[in-house]
Amino acid sequence: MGEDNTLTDKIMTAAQAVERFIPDGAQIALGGFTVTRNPMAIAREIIRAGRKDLYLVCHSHGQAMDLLIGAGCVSRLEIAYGGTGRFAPTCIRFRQAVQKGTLKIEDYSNYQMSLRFLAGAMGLPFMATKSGLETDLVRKQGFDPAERGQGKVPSKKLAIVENPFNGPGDRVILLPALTPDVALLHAQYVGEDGTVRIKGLGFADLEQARAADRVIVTCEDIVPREFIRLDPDQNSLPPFLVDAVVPLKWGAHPTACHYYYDYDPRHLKLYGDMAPSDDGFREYLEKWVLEPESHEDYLDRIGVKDLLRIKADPVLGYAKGLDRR
Amino acid sequence: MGEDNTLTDKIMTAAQAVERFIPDGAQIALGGFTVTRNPMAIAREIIRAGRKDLYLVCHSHGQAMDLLIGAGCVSRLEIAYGGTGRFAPTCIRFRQAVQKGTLKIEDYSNYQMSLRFLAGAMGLPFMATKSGLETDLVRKQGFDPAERGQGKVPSKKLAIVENPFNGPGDRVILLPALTPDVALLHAQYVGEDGTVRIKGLGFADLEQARAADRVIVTCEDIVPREFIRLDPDQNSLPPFLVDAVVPLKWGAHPTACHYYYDYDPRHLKLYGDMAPSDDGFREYLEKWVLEPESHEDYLDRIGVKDLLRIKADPVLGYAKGLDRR
Amino acid sequence: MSNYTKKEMMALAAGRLVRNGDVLFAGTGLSMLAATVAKRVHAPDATVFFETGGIDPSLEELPLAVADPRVMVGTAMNSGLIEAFSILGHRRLRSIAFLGAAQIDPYGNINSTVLGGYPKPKVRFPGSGGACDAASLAHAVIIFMQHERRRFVEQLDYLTSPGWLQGGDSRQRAGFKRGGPLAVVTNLGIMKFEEETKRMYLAEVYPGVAPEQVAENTGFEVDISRAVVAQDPGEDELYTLREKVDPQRLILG
Amino acid sequence: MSNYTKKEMMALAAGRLVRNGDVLFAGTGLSMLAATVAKRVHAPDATVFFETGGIDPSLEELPLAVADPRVMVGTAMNSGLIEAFSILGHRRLRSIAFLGAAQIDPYGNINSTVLGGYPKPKVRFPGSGGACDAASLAHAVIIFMQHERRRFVEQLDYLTSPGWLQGGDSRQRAGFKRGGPLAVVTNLGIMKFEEETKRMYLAEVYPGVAPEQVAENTGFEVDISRAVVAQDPGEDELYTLREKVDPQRLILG
Repeated sequence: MGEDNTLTDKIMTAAQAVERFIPDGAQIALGGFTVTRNPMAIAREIIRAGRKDLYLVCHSHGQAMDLLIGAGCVSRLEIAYGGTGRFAPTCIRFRQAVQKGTLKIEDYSNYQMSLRFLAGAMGLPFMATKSGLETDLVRKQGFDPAERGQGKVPSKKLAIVENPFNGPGDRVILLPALTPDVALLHAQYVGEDGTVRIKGLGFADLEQARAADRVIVTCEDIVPREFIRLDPDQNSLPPFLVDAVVPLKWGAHPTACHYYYDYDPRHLKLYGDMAPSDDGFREYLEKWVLEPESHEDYLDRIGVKDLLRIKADPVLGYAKGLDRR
Repeated sequence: MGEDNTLTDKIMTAAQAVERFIPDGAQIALGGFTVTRNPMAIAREIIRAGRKDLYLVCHSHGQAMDLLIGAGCVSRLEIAYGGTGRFAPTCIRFRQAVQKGTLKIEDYSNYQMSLRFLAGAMGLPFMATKSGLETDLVRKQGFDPAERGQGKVPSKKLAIVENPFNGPGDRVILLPALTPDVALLHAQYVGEDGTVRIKGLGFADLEQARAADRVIVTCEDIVPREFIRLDPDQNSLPPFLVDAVVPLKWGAHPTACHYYYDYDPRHLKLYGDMAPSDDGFREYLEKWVLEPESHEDYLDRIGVKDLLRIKADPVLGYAKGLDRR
Repeated sequence: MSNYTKKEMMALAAGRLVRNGDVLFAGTGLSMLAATVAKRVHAPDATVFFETGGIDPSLEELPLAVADPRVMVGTAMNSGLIEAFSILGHRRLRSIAFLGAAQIDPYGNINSTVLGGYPKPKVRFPGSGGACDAASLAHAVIIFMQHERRRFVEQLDYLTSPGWLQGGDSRQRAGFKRGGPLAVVTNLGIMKFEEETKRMYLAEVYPGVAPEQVAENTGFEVDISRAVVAQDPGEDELYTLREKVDPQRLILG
Repeated sequence: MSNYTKKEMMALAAGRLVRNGDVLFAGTGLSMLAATVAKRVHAPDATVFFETGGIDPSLEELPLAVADPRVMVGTAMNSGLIEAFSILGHRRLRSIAFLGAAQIDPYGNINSTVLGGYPKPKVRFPGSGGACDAASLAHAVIIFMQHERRRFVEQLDYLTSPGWLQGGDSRQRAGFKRGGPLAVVTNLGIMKFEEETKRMYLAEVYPGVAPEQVAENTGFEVDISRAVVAQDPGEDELYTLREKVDPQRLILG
């Protein structure tokens, strides 16, 4: 069965995927986590396409989020964490945008955001947890009350109720489900049948994809149907939950893609040096996002030497002994 | 790291595992689903040990559940489905016990039970769904109100509340989390480090194990640490969530264990023929549970011919062309 | 005499209701046949999946239960119950669930739990399993029934799985965003539900069955005035069902 | 002059609080060092795991972030956030979380979100990440801080992660079943919390640090009367930390 499920209608370029599935104002869940499997090539395409007013919903995000915010594509953000480890303990353009007040922001914790994605994935209206009771995550609202319930903005940030299964006074936090317009993720493999396989940690990518209306997957390789279906225990998403498949080798660079390449410490450091000043950030955008005529041109600018430096050891899955200082 | 995590303290016999972790009255989550990966060898051991008043919490269960109920080990049951496909569209001793009123029973649906296990696994007090609104699953209670809140019996079967994120009138069902005393599951592999790997469908085994206080894993094979850790994407449970590991080849017989053996149609039919009458069931128990001096003796009674008949094709994972009529 | 059995007709009649691209939630028995034959005959891009978590298996041999190892082979993905029910209820998918039942009422609500009282009944059936979830969450439901008065009843002994509830817009008012039974496929014909009232009526009878036969075997009043005769199974349909789907006649009998 | 740095002392001091068999929730930086060195020196059966889902990695090279590919290698299991936080909060596990913060108050509540107002602050930090969850759900929490008056404050600008709340039994009354900060490990010493009041006091100062130095660098009143001098790092501890855990001195600097 499924012999006729092919990728024909789903394979497209990054530009086509952005054109077709990401309108201005879309609510987007970014896949990956800080320095790994960020959907970087799609993020760069979104910037080139000049998308505005995007509404990002994230747990812990780094490079793709910071680039999109810096480029002015994002007006609203629900988030738990913005940083890329030692390369930027707090994401640079994110930090500035929040401090300038140019970004509408709402803070949650990582578990809270993950539970909200999971609720969306499972078709549940909300999730109940005690994580965060008595904190300012619960007490302080970021979004304007007038915006509540409009578009994808939840009618309440959260609700505190009594647990009906326990005695009075046992309070729990209810967190509204997230159902993003689009989920973006970068995977190692997509089968010819459209099946997705992520190697290494999945983070909350699968919950995000299952919760979303549309799913765009960039991938390192398209692999034969027989390969992807030989051990289906390892697969991550079925074909019918994927709308666009964009084959893009090194598509997560400068973040890592397990078994393919490590994060690129030199490029992340370069970004860290340029991004703090408005001029530096604009120069970065010009050189690494706007000028490259294609993804291959972008990779050419990185250069073979740096690409090989971060190429993964085939057994360990990262670049053994890579200078990361 | 983890070089010192060994199985030494956890490997034991079925008898030791039952003795140590399953007292009378324990709330038990059975792994597997109808005709696959039922923890049969442990179920037979529980019967031999004469355990009473067990409280089973199940989604769709079959052979192990029916045997435990028939042997009089179970006094309370929360369940969505009792059957083994065409071998017993309704589980035989289960049906009789319910009709005689010798079993306290509460009905839920499969998703409801799975969500309750997932809530327990994630440390959440309850789950919210619309599945089941306006049905008798919601309206009719099986347990006596006087027993509510005692031991592991939930204070309420469920609660119907308004969704605080929507307008009034949007009702949802809240389902209380399950946190069983013990989860039993049968896996293909356990690593020398205690890591568990299930091949094929996991059903809700992992949610059940993560929700439980104690976890007993029977397995076909103990495999080297290097093997189980070479591709950890495939693993199912970390060592620290497992309390007892019982190596038992063919431990799920007569239910199937993917890549090892198929279900045993002849034995399931034999059970279907004997179980309906009290005498027949007693005879079955004698011959297949009480008399065998060991698990190997049980397998001897099945006989090599039948064991080979159901041995799995190494590529397909089931017995190709097996006569299942 | 027709050259096919009632079971064959039921599997094919239900299968015809499937559209290409649908996501099919199949149980054991007839529903497995209906989903599989539909995919092989006219809906190649449909996906068959199981509540146990097996998604789009190759089905080279017919599974006898939803946990049969045969639902885990050649799949796009092996997952678990949580993922399967998430797919079933996914708002962007046209998920079609095939269900069976012991009793059905005029609005397509069904009982697969007990006859008599609860919790101590006269007869105990297996219970909801995933049926209540499918009936609550799927895009649409197709129900298989033996057409007998004692099964088509005015009042269920136990409402396991919600259909159109009390008819009209009661399902929507109860809070279900979509779904409801599309058809009831019996050994006599195909029942559908009126647009407004959501009450069951006879839409098609199988060749050789009189509409009155349906009325006689239905325990509540049923409109048989609009019944047309169902199309005979085609050669290709029968060939596929018999030779490809269930060559061992495990379910066809 | 000591033959070790403050960072080394902090990592080792925190590591000493770990018991064999603990399940260690490690973040980036110092917490990664503390968890790893503890496991290698005195708690071989402890398990290091990450909120990203990597459980018990081999850590042959030091990860620089919790999503670093180095947390996915040689693991017992690669999962995701949902599974990791489930483990963190599992009632049967002694989970110890290591956290850092921008501000801390006398009851061990911490701020890693903003200085100034919210949502438009003077300074924005990365945010909770999993810190609020760890502080809410873990068996116990160990906090790393730079000991400065502006960081040890009477009143947080934003309460990201719950400690002992207002002290006494307020944490329990708020609905947390367990947890709370065990210690605050700073560049000057180790702060603990009084049994009854749950207010922070100075438990240990590092060799060469005067207790008064701690009081001067704490922005609220702190009891320094019970302070003892912490044990110098042992040769084996330093060797393991320097040669096995962070030979590239990526975090040790």
